[in-house]
Amino acid sequence: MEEEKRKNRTELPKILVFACRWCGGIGAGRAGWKRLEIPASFRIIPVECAALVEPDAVFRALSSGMDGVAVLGCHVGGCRYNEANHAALKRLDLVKVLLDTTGIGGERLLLAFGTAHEDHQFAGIIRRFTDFLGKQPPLEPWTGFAKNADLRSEG
Amino acid sequence: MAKTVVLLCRCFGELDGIIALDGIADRLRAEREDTSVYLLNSLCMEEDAHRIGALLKQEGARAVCAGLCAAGSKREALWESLRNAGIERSGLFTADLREGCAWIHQGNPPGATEKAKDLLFMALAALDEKKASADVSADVHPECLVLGAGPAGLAAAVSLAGQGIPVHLVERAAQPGGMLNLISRTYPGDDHAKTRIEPLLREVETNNMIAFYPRSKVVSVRGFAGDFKIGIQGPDGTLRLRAGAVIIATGAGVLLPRGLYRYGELKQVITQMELERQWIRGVPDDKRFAFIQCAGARSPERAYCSTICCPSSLKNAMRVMEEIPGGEATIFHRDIMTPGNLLEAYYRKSMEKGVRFIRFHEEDPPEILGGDRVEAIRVRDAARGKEQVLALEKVVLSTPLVPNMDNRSLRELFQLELDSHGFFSETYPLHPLETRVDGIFIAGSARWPVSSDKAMEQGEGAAMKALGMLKRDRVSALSLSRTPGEKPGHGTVEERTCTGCGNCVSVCPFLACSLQERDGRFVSRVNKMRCKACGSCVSVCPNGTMQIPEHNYRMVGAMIRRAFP
Amino acid sequence: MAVLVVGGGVAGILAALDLARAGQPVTLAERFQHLGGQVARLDKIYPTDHCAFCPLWTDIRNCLDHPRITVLSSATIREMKKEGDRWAVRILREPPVIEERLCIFCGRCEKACGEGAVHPLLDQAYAPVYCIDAEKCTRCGRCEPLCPTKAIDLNRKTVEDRVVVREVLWATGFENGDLKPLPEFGYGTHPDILTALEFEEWTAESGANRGRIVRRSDFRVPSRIAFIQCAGARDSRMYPYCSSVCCMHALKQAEWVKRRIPDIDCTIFYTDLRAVGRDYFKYSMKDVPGDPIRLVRGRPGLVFALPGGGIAVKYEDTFKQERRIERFDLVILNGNLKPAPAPETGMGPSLLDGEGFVDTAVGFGCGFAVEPGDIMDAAVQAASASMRMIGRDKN
Amino acid sequence: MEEIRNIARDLLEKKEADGILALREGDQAVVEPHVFRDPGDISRLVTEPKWLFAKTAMKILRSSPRDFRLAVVVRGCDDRALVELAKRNQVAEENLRFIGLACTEDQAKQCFCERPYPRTIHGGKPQPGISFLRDERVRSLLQGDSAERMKRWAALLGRCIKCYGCRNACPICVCVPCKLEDEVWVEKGTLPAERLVFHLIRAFHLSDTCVACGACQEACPVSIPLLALQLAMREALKDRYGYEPGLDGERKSPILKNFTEEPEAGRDVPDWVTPGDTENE
Repeated sequence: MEEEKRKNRTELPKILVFACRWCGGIGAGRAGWKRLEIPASFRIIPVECAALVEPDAVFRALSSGMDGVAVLGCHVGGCRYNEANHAALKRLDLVKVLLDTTGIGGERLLLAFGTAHEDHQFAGIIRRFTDFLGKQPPLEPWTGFAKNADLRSEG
Repeated sequence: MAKTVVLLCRCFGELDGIIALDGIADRLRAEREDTSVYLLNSLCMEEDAHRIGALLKQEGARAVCAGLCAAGSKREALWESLRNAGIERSGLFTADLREGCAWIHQGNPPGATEKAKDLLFMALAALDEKKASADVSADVHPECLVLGAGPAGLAAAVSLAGQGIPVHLVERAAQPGGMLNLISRTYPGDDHAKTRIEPLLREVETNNMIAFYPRSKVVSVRGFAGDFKIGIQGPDGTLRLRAGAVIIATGAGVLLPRGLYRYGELKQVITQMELERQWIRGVPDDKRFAFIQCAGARSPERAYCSTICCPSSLKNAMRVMEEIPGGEATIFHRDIMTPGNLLEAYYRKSMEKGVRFIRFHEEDPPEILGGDRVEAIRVRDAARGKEQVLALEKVVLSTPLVPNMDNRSLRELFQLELDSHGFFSETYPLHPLETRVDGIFIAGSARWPVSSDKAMEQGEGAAMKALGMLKRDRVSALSLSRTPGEKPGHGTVEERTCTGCGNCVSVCPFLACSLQERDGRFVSRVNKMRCKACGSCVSVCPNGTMQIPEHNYRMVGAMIRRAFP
Repeated sequence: MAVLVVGGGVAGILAALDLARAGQPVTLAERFQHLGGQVARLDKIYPTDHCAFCPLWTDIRNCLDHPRITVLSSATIREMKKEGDRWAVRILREPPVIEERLCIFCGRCEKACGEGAVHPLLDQAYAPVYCIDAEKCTRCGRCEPLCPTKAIDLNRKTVEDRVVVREVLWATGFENGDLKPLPEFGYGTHPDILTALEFEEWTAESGANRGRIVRRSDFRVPSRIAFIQCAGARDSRMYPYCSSVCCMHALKQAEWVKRRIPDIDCTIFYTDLRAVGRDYFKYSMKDVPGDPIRLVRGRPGLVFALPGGGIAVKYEDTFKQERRIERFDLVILNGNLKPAPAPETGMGPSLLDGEGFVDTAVGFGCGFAVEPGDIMDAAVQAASASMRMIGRDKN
Repeated sequence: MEEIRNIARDLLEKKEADGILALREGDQAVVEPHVFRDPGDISRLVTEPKWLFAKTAMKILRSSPRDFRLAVVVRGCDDRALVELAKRNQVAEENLRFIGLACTEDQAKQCFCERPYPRTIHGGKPQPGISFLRDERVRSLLQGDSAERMKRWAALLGRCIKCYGCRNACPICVCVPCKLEDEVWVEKGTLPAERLVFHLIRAFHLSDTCVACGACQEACPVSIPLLALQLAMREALKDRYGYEPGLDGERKSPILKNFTEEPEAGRDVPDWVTPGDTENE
């Protein structure tokens, strides 16, 4: 069943990226200047700092049809806001635990810390994340309304 | 609802063949009646500014959604046109169509077009919810408070006074001068400490711009950059001062190496400071000196190099060679820390003068021999690998500078940051004299151990930074942002719904949030002057009471919903 | 009346900003086309381990936007004359062939150019612009008509500006000294013997190798890297002074090598490990992925390429008192920094002291031009120097 | 039970408390929560069945004068809940007196309670805690093949009828308005609820506050094992930071602090630069 799903999924996995304006945001632009080819299936929401990403927004995204969420922040030590990114990292790590518990898989939330200049790394992680999510089963039963099938399956 | 105008930049045909802009424009027009869409050849040239400005005026636009190139590219023209049309910066939302879309998806035009469409709809959705945070501003009080009248503090006070800024110079001791009162000479100039300090002291006495408060300390701090209200407790009661900026130059203490190298047991084992006092009284009568570096520094409990000990040992060793007939000086060190040109030259000079250097390992430090008095020292020379014993009369321990006791209380008062050793720490290497609180600057050994010369340099530097703050006529919350040219806004609380849980207070990296009691319950308040809009508070607020209007949760929700329709 | 800041590196930028914020009009003259100086070329800075340019970028932006600052880029000082209490300065500017204001970085010119003369101005700068390499350019004019914004003008004339200023602040910074005079380091004899700044650019995240650690000779990942400190510095034959940044620089580079490829083993040959700043000592003891960085006290006496590939380093470990020869794949020479020559000024040679540093008794200066130091020192000096400048005018 | 009554009685007699919040055996053997003010009534004070007073205590204190001192008969979870509420400034600790009551073995078993007794015990014998991982039903929900687990949870949460019982029963949930009522986060008018958002947001908001009282689970009309989610996160907090909610009123939640203030053992920060990443182009 999962196998079929995996096989007959045609479109690329949908990825939402929260990019800190100091690193991820600029990194994306630099990737463009270097004309790096990246799968066209991610959307960026620029944020002032990784700390501004609400965990609820991650759930919201997964629930409204994204296959994965990536949060890009600055290297530890490089945060412009007195290490606000530390606390963000801890919070989102706990989100991973929750996702793991419910079987969604914490890997669907990607935390990556870097700098604006690592544009090739930016392209790299987006590519790798896309490949990884491509191998994962899609998340239908979790999005939107419950299907009666699921209700019956538990009994 | 506010009239929104969509501006799409063709970027001189850069997007042609990858993103079908015309199709997207039609979709936009079809789905949203209230928006009018314009395709333009460019948005970044000067001549565009007027054209767009006129366009927005005639449309009566209140908000603009622009599809153009990545952030950090040329935006001046667009901003100018917005200004002409009387639209706030917060009324602009941009979608990165060139770098973030066309150029990274060149191989996949349909995908790129799809993405461009989504990005634009996301931007529009966000724009509908985007709000502007209310700015607050206050007059700058053009006076400066300088804490500590050591070399750094004095230099700062004098140079500010020279610029016509009234200075309140607060000193814990009865006399100004700080560490310079305790030492005899300064390196690398080898000039008398007195000659260095006296002009400054004279200035403090004569210049009526400087008010000197001896035996005083800070007891209360309120306010923000541009207008601090500070309570000073002196011998004759407390008084309240107002200052636009604060310079903290309280210096550092000196470690007493109890139990190290038999200090305190043998009276011939003294510290660098005791030797300095000796020089002030006159030439010491011992002949053979040993200087032991890193006594209590670069060790597990004090894992830092105190910077000044090596040069001051060189200084005193050379004086021994010069001024004491038949004097001998040996420096036992782990590394000689004389970076730069002046100090390195100083190091060479000392070698020419005949000062001996013996390197030892951290593992086997030199051992002092002798029963009731110092007779000799046994050391394993790390460079030659053989043990040797030197006869001598005096042992001088180079002990590190250690953070002042009152750094902690000052930290509490000014809500500053201390580093792992207890010194005041800066925000970023590029701004070494600035703290995480705007308008409060650090200089001298309170920041990090430095020589008196460097301390004065830092004092002047801090004075310059303070001057930059005090020369403003007004200070406003959004002008204190760390983001050039843009308005990141600041945290805003809906007091009605705040539960007062205090999450924001404990998470805020700038201590901008605080709890206040309102009719029996607590509510959070944001000091807008401190807030830098990092958003930590937003993401820990349990019920979304704390928001940054420029980036509120409704925007995020709307964008997420539009991301993949 | 305006003051002139010579040099648009960290020191220059910060000094200009400080002066302007205190109400003082400033003219900022930069030798190259871009602001940022040497820091803009660095990949990471210590001790934050974060990228060098992001924080600098903020200040460059503020500098360019500030109403009281006029920036003259790609400008050289021709002559300076003292006229009473002020300086008359002749400044020559070669306006870039591609005008920054107009270039939209579309890359049409780059594609068109057969000689590869067109390239992005600075890899780390944003917003990015193209520039034309004067040596390579054959002035064929193929790119000119292609530019959509008419930014390219192949026959731009040099402009001469005459500015009259009250004071001059020297922030001319440092440059890479040539190590050829010291044959024992074998610099130039083998592609895998390079200086620290070359290595920084070679392995930069945004550079040609996008952060991969490879040898210059065969693009293979090295297994052993040697960092040789005080190469040229603290050496009476070349630079008697200590460059004071090299130790931390080497530690930083070694750490980043480890962070990228943990099983490369790094050896630092040092004389004194001068980690004196805040938390620098801790930084020097930081633990890294893989084996720890090996610190050897001793100055290698000879570095030579081995016929079978690789480079031999002959040194004496002065702690173990043993002479050894080891084989390395990459050798990074550290410490050949010298103050960039201050242009001939009419101030006469007296401006510079014997070692080529600006004598602060004669003129105002900050940054490496005055004293070797890292970004923090430069920033402090910038602030204090600008204070002294405006101080002198008031009284 | 008797010792509890005695303590309650002389708290009132010695005027150390103005009221005792506990269960009262009313007429026709109805058991109801009640604030005893008169030592005479104490004879009607009962301790069973298990009852959570935290929120009630909070409401009473809010509606009564500032200096009102309330003594509460607390079990382990209730005690911890009050600590957490005090941490979040919902109750003032100086207004509270605790009369500790340890749960019986069965009760502890019933809610997989790891600490079935309050900080100070006045009544009952402290029973050993029971690790929830002993129960294989819970284990099957937390461990094993993720795809399987995903199915199970999908089905379990799919039963949700969005009655908000879990939220209302929770002794910690105090926010008004609640994010779960905001259509930005949770779609309105959909039944069953958007399970992922509804339940994960709820679970996460309590991640560093949950005292594992199991009230949400008891309140759930379609019996979703909500406690399991919370227990997983409690475990994570415990083994990463050695933090357990409700034990120490002084210690703030570790996820509100950065590394310098609250270091995390053996946690290295993910870089974009993954070691050995020599990806070409």
